[in-house]
Amino acid sequence: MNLAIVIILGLLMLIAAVTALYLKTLSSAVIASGAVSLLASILFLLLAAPDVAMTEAAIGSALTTVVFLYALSRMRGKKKEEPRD
Amino acid sequence: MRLFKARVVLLVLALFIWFLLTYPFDAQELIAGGIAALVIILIPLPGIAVLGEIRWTPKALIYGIAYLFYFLWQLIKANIDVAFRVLHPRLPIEPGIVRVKTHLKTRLGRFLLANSITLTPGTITLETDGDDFYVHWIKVEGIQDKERTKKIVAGFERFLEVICG
Amino acid sequence: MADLLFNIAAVIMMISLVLAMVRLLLGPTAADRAVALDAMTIIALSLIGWIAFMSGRVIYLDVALVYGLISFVGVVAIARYVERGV
Amino acid sequence: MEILGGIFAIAGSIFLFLAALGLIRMPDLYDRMQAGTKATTLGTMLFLIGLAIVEPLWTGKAALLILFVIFSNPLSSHTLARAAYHTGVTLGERASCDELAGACGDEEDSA
Repeated sequence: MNLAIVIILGLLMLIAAVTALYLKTLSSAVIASGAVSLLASILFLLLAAPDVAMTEAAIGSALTTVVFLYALSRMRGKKKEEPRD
Repeated sequence: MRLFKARVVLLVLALFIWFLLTYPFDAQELIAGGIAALVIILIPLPGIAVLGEIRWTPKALIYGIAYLFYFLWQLIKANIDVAFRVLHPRLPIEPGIVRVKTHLKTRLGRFLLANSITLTPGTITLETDGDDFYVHWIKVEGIQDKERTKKIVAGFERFLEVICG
Repeated sequence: MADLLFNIAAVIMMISLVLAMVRLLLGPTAADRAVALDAMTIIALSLIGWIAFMSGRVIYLDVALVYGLISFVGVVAIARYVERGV
Repeated sequence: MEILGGIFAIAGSIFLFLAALGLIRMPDLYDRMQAGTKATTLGTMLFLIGLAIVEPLWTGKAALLILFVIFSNPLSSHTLARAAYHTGVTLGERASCDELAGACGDEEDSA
């Protein structure tokens, strides 16, 4: 039972990671990587490591997403300004 | 006065959350939580005045409890509705965005109303603009503006007017 | 008896996690993917509750609490980015 | 008592399943959001109530989780819907009226 769930979660995580690599739009890729960290967090919990799972949830799901999106918005701002020059 | 009221409400809220967080609690945990809550309400927090919009009268309390039960009933109805629409082979939906008017004036009342609309059968609050709420409705019924307003917001407004009018 | 019922519930939740994942893969726009991620988060909250029940440790529910708070911030950040940039 | 909790848990997981099915089946973004918000909220509530019935000492944390979900789930879906609308995600083919577009100055096409 537990083993089957671990295997399914691992497969889903792989699929999400590969999706994050191949998606064209960058914001979608960030969302897919958020899904990777969600599944990783559940996996850590199934492996009986609640502290690691909590850290993964906090850093992987919120901090990484916000930092990536902040960087993306900065890039987008630059691109908009360039044609004017 | 309003700020004082807001602080008292925040204190009750903080103590309630602490009580839930340490549910099988003992005396020293409760004392520590009480001290922490007292320190927290002394800090000048931005936007705290919203909480002061709750009324304190006994009537408001009774209406608050009634609102809770009405909300739960609407939530269950909404879910049966969603289940019916999802499982129906031909997806009986006809979505549209409609405008409804509210006459709640306070920010807290509008926040609660928007949240309640989102969790009731077939509607999601999309955008607010002054007194108007723009609501995505999964099956638009009722042509007249008044009819729609009655169907979507009137049930909650009846309670919310008393609680934080 | 309760164990069996909870295990059945966990299997159904795993199926729904897979379905939400399919929407995350297909979704034509970024907003669709964000909706799927939101739904996956809520399903994961329940799954964490099941793990806590099976291992019998209440500390696991704290992970669900942290996750519920944090992922809300993440989804709001995504929405703000989609609208006009953080 | 344990069986009652299990039944609550299964009912909750069925609602979660319906939400995921709605995510797949619904034709456009806003309808997906309808299924994804409502059904997941009640599903999580029912599952956690079942958990609290089976393990009475966990009631406090389960109640706190339910509160979080009730307050944060509609908010995040509201933010997402507004963002999607302003970036130009349109309603599906079945849509009948769009008064927000009318108010924005395009044209009044409500029935």
